[in-house]
Amino acid sequence: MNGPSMNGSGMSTPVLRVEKLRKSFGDEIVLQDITFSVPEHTATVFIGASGSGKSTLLRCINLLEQVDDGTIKLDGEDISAADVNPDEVRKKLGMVFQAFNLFPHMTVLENIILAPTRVQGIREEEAIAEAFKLLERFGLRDKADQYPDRLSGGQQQRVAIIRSLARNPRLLLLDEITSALDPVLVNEVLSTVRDLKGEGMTMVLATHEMGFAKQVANEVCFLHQGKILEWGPPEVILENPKLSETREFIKRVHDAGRL
Amino acid sequence: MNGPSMNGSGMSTPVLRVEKLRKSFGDEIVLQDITFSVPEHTATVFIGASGSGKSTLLRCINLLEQVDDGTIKLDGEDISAADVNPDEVRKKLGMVFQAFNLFPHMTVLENIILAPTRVQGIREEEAIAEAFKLLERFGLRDKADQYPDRLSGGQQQRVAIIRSLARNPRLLLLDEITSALDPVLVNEVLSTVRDLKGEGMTMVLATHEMGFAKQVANEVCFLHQGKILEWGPPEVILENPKLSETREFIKRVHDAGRL
Amino acid sequence: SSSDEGGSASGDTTTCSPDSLQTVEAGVLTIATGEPAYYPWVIDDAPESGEGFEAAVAYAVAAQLGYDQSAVKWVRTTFDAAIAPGPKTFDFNLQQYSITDERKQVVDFSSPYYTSNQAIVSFKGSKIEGVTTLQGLKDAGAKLGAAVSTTSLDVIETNLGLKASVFNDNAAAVTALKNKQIDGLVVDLPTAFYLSAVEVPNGIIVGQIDGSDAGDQGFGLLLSKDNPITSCVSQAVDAIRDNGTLASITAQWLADSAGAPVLN
Amino acid sequence: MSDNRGRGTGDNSGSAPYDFGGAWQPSEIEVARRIARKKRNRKNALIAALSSLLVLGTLLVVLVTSPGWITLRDTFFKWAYGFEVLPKIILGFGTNATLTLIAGTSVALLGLLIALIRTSRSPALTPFRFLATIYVDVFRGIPMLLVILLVGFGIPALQLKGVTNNVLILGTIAVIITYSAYVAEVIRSGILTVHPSQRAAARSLGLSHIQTLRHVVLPQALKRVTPPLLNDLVALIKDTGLISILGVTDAIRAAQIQTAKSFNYTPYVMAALVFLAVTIPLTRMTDRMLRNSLERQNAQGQA
Amino acid sequence: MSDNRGRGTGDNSGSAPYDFGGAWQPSEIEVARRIARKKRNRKNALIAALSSLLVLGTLLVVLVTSPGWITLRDTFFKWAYGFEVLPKIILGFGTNATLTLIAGTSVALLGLLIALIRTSRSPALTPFRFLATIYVDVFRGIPMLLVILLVGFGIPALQLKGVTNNVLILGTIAVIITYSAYVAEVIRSGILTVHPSQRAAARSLGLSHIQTLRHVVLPQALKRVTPPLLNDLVALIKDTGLISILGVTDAIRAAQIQTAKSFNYTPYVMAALVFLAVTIPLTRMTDRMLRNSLERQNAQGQA
Ligand SMILES: Nc1ncnc2c1ncn2[C@@H]1O[C@H](COP(=O)(O)OP(=O)(O)OP(=O)(O)O)[C@@H](O)[C@H]1O
Ligand SMILES: Nc1ncnc2c1ncn2[C@@H]1O[C@H](COP(=O)(O)OP(=O)(O)OP(=O)(O)O)[C@@H](O)[C@H]1O
Ligand SMILES: [Mg+2]
Ligand SMILES: [Mg+2]
Repeated sequence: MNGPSMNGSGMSTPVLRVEKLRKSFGDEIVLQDITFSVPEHTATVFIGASGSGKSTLLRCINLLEQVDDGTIKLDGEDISAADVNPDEVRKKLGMVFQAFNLFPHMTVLENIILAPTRVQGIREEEAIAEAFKLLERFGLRDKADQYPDRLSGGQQQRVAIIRSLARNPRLLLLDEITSALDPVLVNEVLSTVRDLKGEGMTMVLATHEMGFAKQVANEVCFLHQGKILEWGPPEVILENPKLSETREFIKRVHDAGRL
Repeated sequence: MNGPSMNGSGMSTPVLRVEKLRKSFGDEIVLQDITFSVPEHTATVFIGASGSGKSTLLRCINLLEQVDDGTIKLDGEDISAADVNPDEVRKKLGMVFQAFNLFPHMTVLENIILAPTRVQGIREEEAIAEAFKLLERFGLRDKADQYPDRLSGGQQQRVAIIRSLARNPRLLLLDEITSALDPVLVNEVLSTVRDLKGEGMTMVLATHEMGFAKQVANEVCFLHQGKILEWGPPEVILENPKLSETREFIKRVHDAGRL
Repeated sequence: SSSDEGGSASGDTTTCSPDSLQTVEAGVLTIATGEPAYYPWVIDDAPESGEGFEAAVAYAVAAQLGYDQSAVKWVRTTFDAAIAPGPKTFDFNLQQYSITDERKQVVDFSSPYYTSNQAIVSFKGSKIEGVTTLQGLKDAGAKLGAAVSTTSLDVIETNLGLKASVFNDNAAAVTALKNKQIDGLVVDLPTAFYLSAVEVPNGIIVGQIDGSDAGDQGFGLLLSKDNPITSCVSQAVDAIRDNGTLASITAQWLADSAGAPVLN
Repeated sequence: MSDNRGRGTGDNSGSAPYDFGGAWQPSEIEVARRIARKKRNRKNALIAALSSLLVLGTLLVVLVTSPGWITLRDTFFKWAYGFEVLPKIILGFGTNATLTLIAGTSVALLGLLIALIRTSRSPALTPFRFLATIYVDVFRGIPMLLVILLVGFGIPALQLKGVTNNVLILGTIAVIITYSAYVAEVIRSGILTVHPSQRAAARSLGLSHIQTLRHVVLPQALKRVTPPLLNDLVALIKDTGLISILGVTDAIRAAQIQTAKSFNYTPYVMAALVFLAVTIPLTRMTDRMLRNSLERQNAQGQA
Repeated sequence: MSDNRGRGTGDNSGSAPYDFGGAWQPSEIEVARRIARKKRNRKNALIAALSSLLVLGTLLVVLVTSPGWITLRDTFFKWAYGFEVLPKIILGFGTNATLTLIAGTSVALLGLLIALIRTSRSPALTPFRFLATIYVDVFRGIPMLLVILLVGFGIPALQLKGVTNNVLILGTIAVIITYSAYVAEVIRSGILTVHPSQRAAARSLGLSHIQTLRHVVLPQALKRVTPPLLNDLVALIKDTGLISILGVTDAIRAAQIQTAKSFNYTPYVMAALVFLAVTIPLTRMTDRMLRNSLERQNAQGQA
């Protein structure tokens, strides 16, 4: 079994290739036998119950957690190898955290321009101009000089998204970026993500938002107790899943009024 | 104008009565002319865009913020008066925060039993037994001895909900309790809240979840730029709103795939 | 006021002259004392004036070695700096250093320039007023104090067998005495005269402690270990003792020890 | 910019009086509430103030009417004498000030370095971490006096070529050695309080380890430990005087010399006043900065 | 409980080998990776260790071969003499230990009280806040020596009836006064780092102000400032000796007395060793507890 996105053969190297990944915390095995690929210009969406390991998977890809086993390849290069410099890897990765993780001692603007000016070496004025464009787009122009603590939950999440977008990464990892947003903004973010995909961005997302999965995903993976139980195009997984676990999950999602 | 839930006259004293409430931070007016009532055994749901002031309103009711003007009455008693003891008031109020605010130095179990044992004076064994019942119900039994930081986002939110439920408050304030939950759990929480209502609990909720609003609310209030623009039964507000702002908001929510 | 002619007759001055002595600063005799220097050892904390017992002794020794008054330079040191290993900033140091064999392993001493008993200072109405014997002090359960880095401390513990309260300096000890936190203060006899007369209200000298000079060999000039000039300095002290200069300096600056009763 | 120009442009949209149709007037209820609140606060504050005044006043009266008050006053607070010796003490304070400036900077840098080593997690740094731990344990645990003696007297005793035996330099080094151990621990505690998720976020943005420390961890860490750092700075100002055992005269030593002469403690009091004249404004300033920055950052202030 | 009994019950469901069909074996790739990682870490650690050893070794050689080494050794490290005086120093250390225990507890309580007053926000407490600020500023800023002199010599000088002139008691009070100012600031900084949302959550649960402090704020605050608190404890152990100016003999004074007799500094070194014998185990223990509790609490450890 080759896992998601490896059904076709002879394709060019995927941007991300995860193989037999395993991660445990103490006795608890959180991820097991995770194998999938993300070809260029596609989005892979992970769905699954709370605690199924979605955030942990994204953290592993970002090298924030050391895996117990398996390999992670970025553009064919094994980034889980022992001699890899995580800083170099992370320059190619963008990540938005489920808990935002904004820097409380910096204003919104400072949060956004930190990476562009320090990591990519963009001139400050340019970075600021770019930041204001994004702030404008997400309706936060007048919050530029506020500290994160003074923003509403949705506003904080939007700042976190802007912060990761400001870096033009090779692969974007998005962990439930819509969870604190109101539905209107979900739409806004959704279209932003769609735009990004249109521009050729490659993405891995974890979400509880089935609508989101349906509209953005090239492939949906259903994570259940640390394993990828089923995967395929969104139409199939979300509407016609094979396994009873997936069906059950999807059914309850529908019952909850989502999609 | 009497505001939501004051259309009928001669009713018995509502549990909560907010009148002409106003709150600003510095120059920014966050809430204005907020007037509404929550009769016993009912749920009032606030919807509105991010930053419209939902969390601030709940914080004001909980006396965590000092209002600039207006009155808040709990069971007819003016709790916004200068000589009120907030501790006494809060004993009657339960609150779940949008950002969970779990105590990081306590295990899940300790988080849950803190208030019952310290505030209500319940014996520890009893409180623990009660806590385990709730943990069981929310599928967190095996996380009882974990620290919050080790839980997934959804697990943390569930703990926060359990923590507030463990107190049997007179009025429950719930601030986007479902935002970090997966759809399956949204259902679970939804039914819990419905159960609570069935048991006679009075509630004020802020949510982005229209399905939630529809199923639980006796009355839905649409908050727009710090004002209650429109209110009424969920069928009306969610399906047949009068004002264009409300219509616009609801439409975009539908577009976002929610409800 | 120091004697200038007295010692120049001594035959040793040929080898012990400013030209041949390896002093810290060539041609200059650098003498150290404490800061502040106390009455009656130095008057008004101004050793340059030559007033006060130790100031006078210093100039007498200098003269004996062939340094005139202008070739004497005074520096101040702390107790710790005086006894520290390594190079010293002075040729000799005098601030009532008692000579002991133990100390001689670390520094050089000249032969002694003064020997005195230790004495107990107290105040009228204290519980040791009128005590006439050492046993009497013990019986009274006297609480005695002394300044650290003096041999008075030893005297309390060895000669009297009492536990001493140790203070940084005499100022602190006197304050404790005034507060009646201690019953008596042990110092060398000259200091005792001064303290009882000037600093302690209703001060008295209970008595000298008999034999308290036996443990040590009096006050000596302190020099760094194996200092080549030690013998010359010692000879100079011996010379001024032999020619009577020391006796006249003592008579001029120190009260007669006979004024205090001896406790046996 | 005049009032008129601003109108109608987006820039002005935050200005409350314009947006909400005329300046807002608090309702009667609110006015009454504010008055009641102010009244109660004032009343409580008054009670607190009076009770403190009463206690302090009683103490003062007991003090002044006690049989020994005159003696005490003459021993500790003989102002005429105090002002006489003040110049000498201020001169001595020059030593404290100079040493504090020099030692302070070095202590900050060395302490920071040690704290960073101790909070590092790379297994490769284990030996350094081990050494840093020993360093802190040892130099914090032994009396500074001994360090000063060892460095100030011991090093010259070695008679090494090319090594200074200037007591000021050696004494300063001794002070730096001891205080960097203290400061390292303070900074370390600050670093430990920054939640790991902050590092995770910074590293994910591509910031290197050093950049993460510089821009994310340390700014938060140092702000949190400002009060204990100030503690150490104030203690440093005073403790630089310990090198007076090497023969340097600082403010306290100057006072001690005077006291030893006069058997009067007023010089110490004058020295204390000189220290306070420097440390209190310093403390107040830092405190205000800290409070402002906390207030700007943290919402939910009043709970 | 035997193995068999556990099978099949819900209790056992967390045990990985059972759930996942046989014990898991790391793949070849993982094994290679672990070896490579270990190798690299070991190599780097070795380099670090060697370079530190080299530096320390060089220093040691320079020290031992220097012309003055014998003098220095005989002055500071004459072990035979050191052991001779050790009993006296240990006797003196009894004073430090006793005073630390007594003063330490009082300092903790008083420091906590002052920190709570200073971090309170109620307008009614303004006068107390003001007094607390003055207290900290003054007693932290003036040399402890003076406080000890004022209390230890000043109070007896007042000749008040019923007031002790026992130097031990008065000295302890002086130590408490000074150190509580320091400790108050440390605790305050800890309290300030607890995010206001934690208070908000606790108050919302119905906890009173005191309960919030006791169960939510202080446990977090104190843990965060453990290293600087330990700093102060270690400093306290040493500084209790300052009351020796009142005539009490502590470990350092005992050493000083011996040094004054023999003109040899080894007693100071012995005193330092006695201090270290107490402070290092204390520090190591606290550090381990702190690390454990942080590790248990914080996820995302390695970023
Ligand atoms: N540092 C840690 N130590 C121990 N257990 C952990 C740690 N981090 C995560 N876990 C556990 O791993 C499991 C997976 O967590 P993860 O955050 O990946 O879930 P998730 O799929 O993102 O859930 P959610 O949708 O609720 O965010 C959870 O049961 C969690 O308790
Ligand atoms: N302490 C504060 N200082 C300044 N502004 C604040 C503060 N708290 C909240 N605000 C502002 O008040 C407005 C309302 O915030 P609030 O958190 O009530 O919104 P919300 O409706 O809950 O939004 P969301 O759905 O995103 O949680 C926001 O614009 C926010 O920036
Ligand atoms: Mg997650
Ligand atoms: Mg909100």
